[in-house]
Amino acid sequence: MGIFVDDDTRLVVQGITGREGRFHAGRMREYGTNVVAGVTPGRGGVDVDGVPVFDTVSEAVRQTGANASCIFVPASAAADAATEALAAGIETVVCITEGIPTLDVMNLLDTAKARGWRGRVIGPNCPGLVTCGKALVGIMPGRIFTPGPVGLVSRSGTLTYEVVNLLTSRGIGQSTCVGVGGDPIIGTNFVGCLAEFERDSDTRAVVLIGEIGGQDEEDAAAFIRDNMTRPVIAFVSGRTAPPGKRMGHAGAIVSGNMGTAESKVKAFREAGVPVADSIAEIADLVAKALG
Amino acid sequence: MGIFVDDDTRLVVQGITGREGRFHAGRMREYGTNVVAGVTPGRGGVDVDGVPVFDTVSEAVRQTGANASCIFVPASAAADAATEALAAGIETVVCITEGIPTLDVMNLLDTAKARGWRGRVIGPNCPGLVTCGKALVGIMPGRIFTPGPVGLVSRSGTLTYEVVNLLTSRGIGQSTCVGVGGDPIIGTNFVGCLAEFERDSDTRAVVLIGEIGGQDEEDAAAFIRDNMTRPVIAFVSGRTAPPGKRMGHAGAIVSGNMGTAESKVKAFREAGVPVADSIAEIADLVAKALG
Amino acid sequence: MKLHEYQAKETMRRYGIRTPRGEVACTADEAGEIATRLGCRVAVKAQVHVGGRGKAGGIAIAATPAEARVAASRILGMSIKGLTVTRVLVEEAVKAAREYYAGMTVDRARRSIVVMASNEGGVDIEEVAAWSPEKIVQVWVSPREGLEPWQARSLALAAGFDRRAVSGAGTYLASLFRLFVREDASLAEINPLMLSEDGAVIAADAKITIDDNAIMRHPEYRALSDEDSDDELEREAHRRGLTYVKLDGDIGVIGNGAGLVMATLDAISSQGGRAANFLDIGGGARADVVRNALELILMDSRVKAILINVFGGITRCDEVASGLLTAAESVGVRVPMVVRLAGTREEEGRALLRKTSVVAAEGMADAARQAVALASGGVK
Amino acid sequence: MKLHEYQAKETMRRYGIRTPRGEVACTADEAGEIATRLGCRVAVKAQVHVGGRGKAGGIAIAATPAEARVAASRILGMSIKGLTVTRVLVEEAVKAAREYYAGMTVDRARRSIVVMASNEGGVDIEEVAAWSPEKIVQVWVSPREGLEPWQARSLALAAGFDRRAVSGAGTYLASLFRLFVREDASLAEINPLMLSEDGAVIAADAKITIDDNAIMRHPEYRALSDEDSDDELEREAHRRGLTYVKLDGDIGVIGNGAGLVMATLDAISSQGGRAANFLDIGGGARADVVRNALELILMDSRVKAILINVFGGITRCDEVASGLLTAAESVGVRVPMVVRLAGTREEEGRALLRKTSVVAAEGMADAARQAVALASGGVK
Repeated sequence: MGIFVDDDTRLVVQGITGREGRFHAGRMREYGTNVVAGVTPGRGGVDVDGVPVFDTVSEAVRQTGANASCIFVPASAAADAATEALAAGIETVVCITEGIPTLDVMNLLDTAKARGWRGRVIGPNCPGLVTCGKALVGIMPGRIFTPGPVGLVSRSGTLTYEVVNLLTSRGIGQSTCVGVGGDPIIGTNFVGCLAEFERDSDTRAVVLIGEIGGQDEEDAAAFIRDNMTRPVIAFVSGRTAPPGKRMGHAGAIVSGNMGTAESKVKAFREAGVPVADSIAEIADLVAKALG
Repeated sequence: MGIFVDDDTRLVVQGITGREGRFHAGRMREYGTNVVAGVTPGRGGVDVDGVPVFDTVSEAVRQTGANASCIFVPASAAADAATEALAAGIETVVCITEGIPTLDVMNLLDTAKARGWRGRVIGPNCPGLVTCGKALVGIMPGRIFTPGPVGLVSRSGTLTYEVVNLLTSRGIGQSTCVGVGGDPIIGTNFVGCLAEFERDSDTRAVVLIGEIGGQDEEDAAAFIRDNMTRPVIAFVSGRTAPPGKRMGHAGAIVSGNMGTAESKVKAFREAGVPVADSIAEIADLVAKALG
Repeated sequence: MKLHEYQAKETMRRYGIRTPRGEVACTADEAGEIATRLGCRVAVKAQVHVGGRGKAGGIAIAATPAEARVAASRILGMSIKGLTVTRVLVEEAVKAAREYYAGMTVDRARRSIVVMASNEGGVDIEEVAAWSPEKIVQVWVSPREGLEPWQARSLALAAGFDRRAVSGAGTYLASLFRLFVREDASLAEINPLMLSEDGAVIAADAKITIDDNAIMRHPEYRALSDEDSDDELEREAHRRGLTYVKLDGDIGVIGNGAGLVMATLDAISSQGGRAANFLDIGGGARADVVRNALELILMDSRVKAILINVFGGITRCDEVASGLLTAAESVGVRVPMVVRLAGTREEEGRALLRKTSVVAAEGMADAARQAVALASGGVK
Repeated sequence: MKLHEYQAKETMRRYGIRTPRGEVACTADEAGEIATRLGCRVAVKAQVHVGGRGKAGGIAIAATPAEARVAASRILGMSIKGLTVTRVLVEEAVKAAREYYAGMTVDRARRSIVVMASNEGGVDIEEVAAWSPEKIVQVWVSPREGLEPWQARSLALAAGFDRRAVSGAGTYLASLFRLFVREDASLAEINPLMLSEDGAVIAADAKITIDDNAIMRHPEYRALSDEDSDDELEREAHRRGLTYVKLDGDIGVIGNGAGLVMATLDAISSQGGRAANFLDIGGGARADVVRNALELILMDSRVKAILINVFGGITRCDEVASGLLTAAESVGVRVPMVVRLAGTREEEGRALLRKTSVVAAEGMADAARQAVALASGGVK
């Protein structure tokens, strides 16, 4: 089990002929992900390290039965690539690309909704996800993960690795770890992941790593309070960030009274969700939750 | 009976506070049309010759039960006004305004379709329509019409009057006369009107006045051949117009081999529709058809 | 209004579509200077609103600036299908590996934009449509939906574009669609869309027509539109705000309503004559508008008779008749004038005209017959 | 990036939104000349990216060009919340009958654009939202759908705008929405949207923020964005392509990944220290990027210690460690440097650092503690 990707995942890598795409396609295969195809418009017919390349995603789907996609194309073309993947019937589209204009992402998601495409987008500007021991889709470093009962969802990449590394070093394995992405508008937010974790038989507890900006953490707190039976441990970074400044992530910005770390911590506490004060404390709280 | 408008029509005049709107509102009331409201944004609360004015069409509909609209607003705002009318639930929107950008009209009709609004647009760039003795909506000269069995549909204004005048002078009355408009994209085309005439118990024969440009006449010929029991008499103007030139109407332009008078006349003849060679001949053919 | 090739290419460049480097010249010297600046083989191309300029000798390739000068001095001033060349575009000559067609226009029947691609580039697309319609692939796209590069790439693949051109063609078609919508075009074409020998995708020729109804919201085209026509009388009509088209006969025609005027031209033709123009003065027949129209018609030295065909609708025919007479008198008409009135109180209107030098006709056919007779009888 | 008021107004004018006539001045003389040209009462307004400039004395009304000169010479060079005023906008002073708010921004949760109108204009909209949320009416509109004038008029009516303002406000909101989409804005506000005493609707103040991710496709903003920040170090970071935010402490921070760097700042704060900056060098830790970042940090004279926090993911910690050392050596670091490595082969990485002057920390809390101690101990 795990969520979103697993043994049944048949992955197409969009932008596989680029430097990043090729490198990470190799890493993903190394981890055991079933990479069945690549797509680069105009390069159909070649192969990259043995993976066949197609001009379009729909061709890749037809020829290889791909059901998931990982996108490594430049920011100016990435939303278009994601739309193509959804239109071709891909179920899980993981968009790694950083720096996509916000309105392009808005249009992508709005178009998908208007046309009734059923696929899900993870990201953009995300490190991807890993269902431990089964499939890695994205750019996360595979060797830090170890299978186990803890689901993890985060807006940050390296902070996720940090926490996973810590959990693994404490002997606590993971079911699926998802980086939802650091942009203001993302395809799958905390609530979308939490709902899946709640249904997942492999997941016994969840770690949520939030940060300043937006209100996804507040929404997550309400969802946990109302819908979740599995314990959730939260962490929020950016408590000392000044308002009005974009802290690396386009989504990590406090505007006025909106999106502060205080508001998020308060929401979690009020929903009965334990909040770790430091990264180190996360592992303690998880250990306690697992009992 | 008649089509589109009749005794039950409750008309709102959009742009009633303008010179044209006010003048023609008066003419329409003179003819007997039930003008229940006017709309001019920012002028709600005043009245024009006793007709109450509202800021929005939806307010006018709420207050007066209006079910049809006639638009006299400038070209830059007319498509917006028509969209507003359709959104407010108006059933028949007659857009007199000339010179609306084609893409605005395309957007208007596409939006209506996408949102499932049920109203119909007549025009733009049209003289409106008259159901003789019941309601006149638009700018046609009321005194030339006389009730009777002939439906008329035309892409031209004065040519319609010419034909109506001729019919009336020959003692042949009309059921409804519709000017569908001279623009490349119009809300209701020949086929839309013919289908209604075919259902209308007051109409025993139909005169169709086409012109060069587009393929509405060809489509009408096919429709008549396949679906109509009532006789139709056709006339096509612009036989001597050179290709590539816009003959007054934005829609009256022959491009390449498309939209020539020959093609249209041929289509009618092949569908068994008599085509008059001159305006005068129209009356003869109608008299013959009525028997 | 049609944009010239060089204007269309400027517009396309603003939307990120690559075109050959080039500039427009009005003299041979300028053409030579541009060729020097470009520093490569150039094409010298006549800028006229007419097809077939290549066959007519309006395009030349020049290897050196001197050759470009010579070519430009030959092409400038030449006449192509009756139009005099006043400008040439001097641009980088690109060597094509393949030539495609990419374009879009308003589809009236479907009330949508039809986007087309074909691997038969560089030739008249209407010829292709007539003889090998299967070689054109089409999709219909509403402005609301928009055309995205991935959809355009599928279109290019379906049309049989070379793989190397697919990515560029997809991007350019999507950009061209954005241009179409934002600039209010009614036609936008790249023909040929060229795949160059070094693998670049380039708009080698460009056509854009802007919707006349939308020029009001594009100030940059408003200036151009005054000089849109190649004909002086049409330009004068535009300045006077009149809806006028020049034709090749000798009977000046004025009427109210486009359909009525077209029917009048047809009636003249049925009587064996030929109209000198189309001129629609719109609803009613106010004396000042008629006067304006008459003045314009009289500037046309070919005109040997005038036919005025007016339907009196809301305005009654007797009022129309006195308006016409006032206007005709103040202009001083030098050729015979036939007036035909129809509509409310047409008898009364006709009676008013009978006392004057104006010929009052009984019907449209009668009016056309008299005008044709008078025109062939020569100037009064 | 935020546009200055005068830039935002220029942009709005391109979309047909009326603003007061005005120009920007960098000297008092220029301000006087502009006031002379305008020939009316003018407002002289400081152009700084900060709220509350009015209360701080950054806005003055001048009845004559001489008064405008005086006002400009007072405002130019003044400091508002730490920012020095280098430009003033001199514009027609319009007398307001009413003041409204009209604006739109990205709604992250709804993944849509939220369009807002309020009859509480001229004050901070967030204050209104906090204290009288019922006075703001909102609609959510996707870029695909677009906001049309009739919808915007309904919004203005619902917000309680005066009837006289409804038509203009509707048109301007629709134009502002088009601007928002075409210019890739993340915020566009007219506050106040003024109904003048003579019944005109005017954008009296204007705010536009452009999505940083979209600047690549707007060349006209690319030039502005280099000088977007009011801080020299931030401008330098932008030139170096670094993701940097200046903070008010004395510990220079470098890390890979935005979340990790934010957590590092929090850890420093927990230990009683204050970071001098946020600096994210992204994935891995290539020596050239680290070097570039170190050089920037060392330009900040406030920095008394440096904390580098890197997670070695695909790149192993021992490789990261040698990259860091190479970079630090080539730059020549003058303050104590604490490095904390985590991830694959972190032990090996830490071992490599131990032989150097760099302080190798055991964990994030430890690293923060050591950096705080070293910073308060002063420069080595």
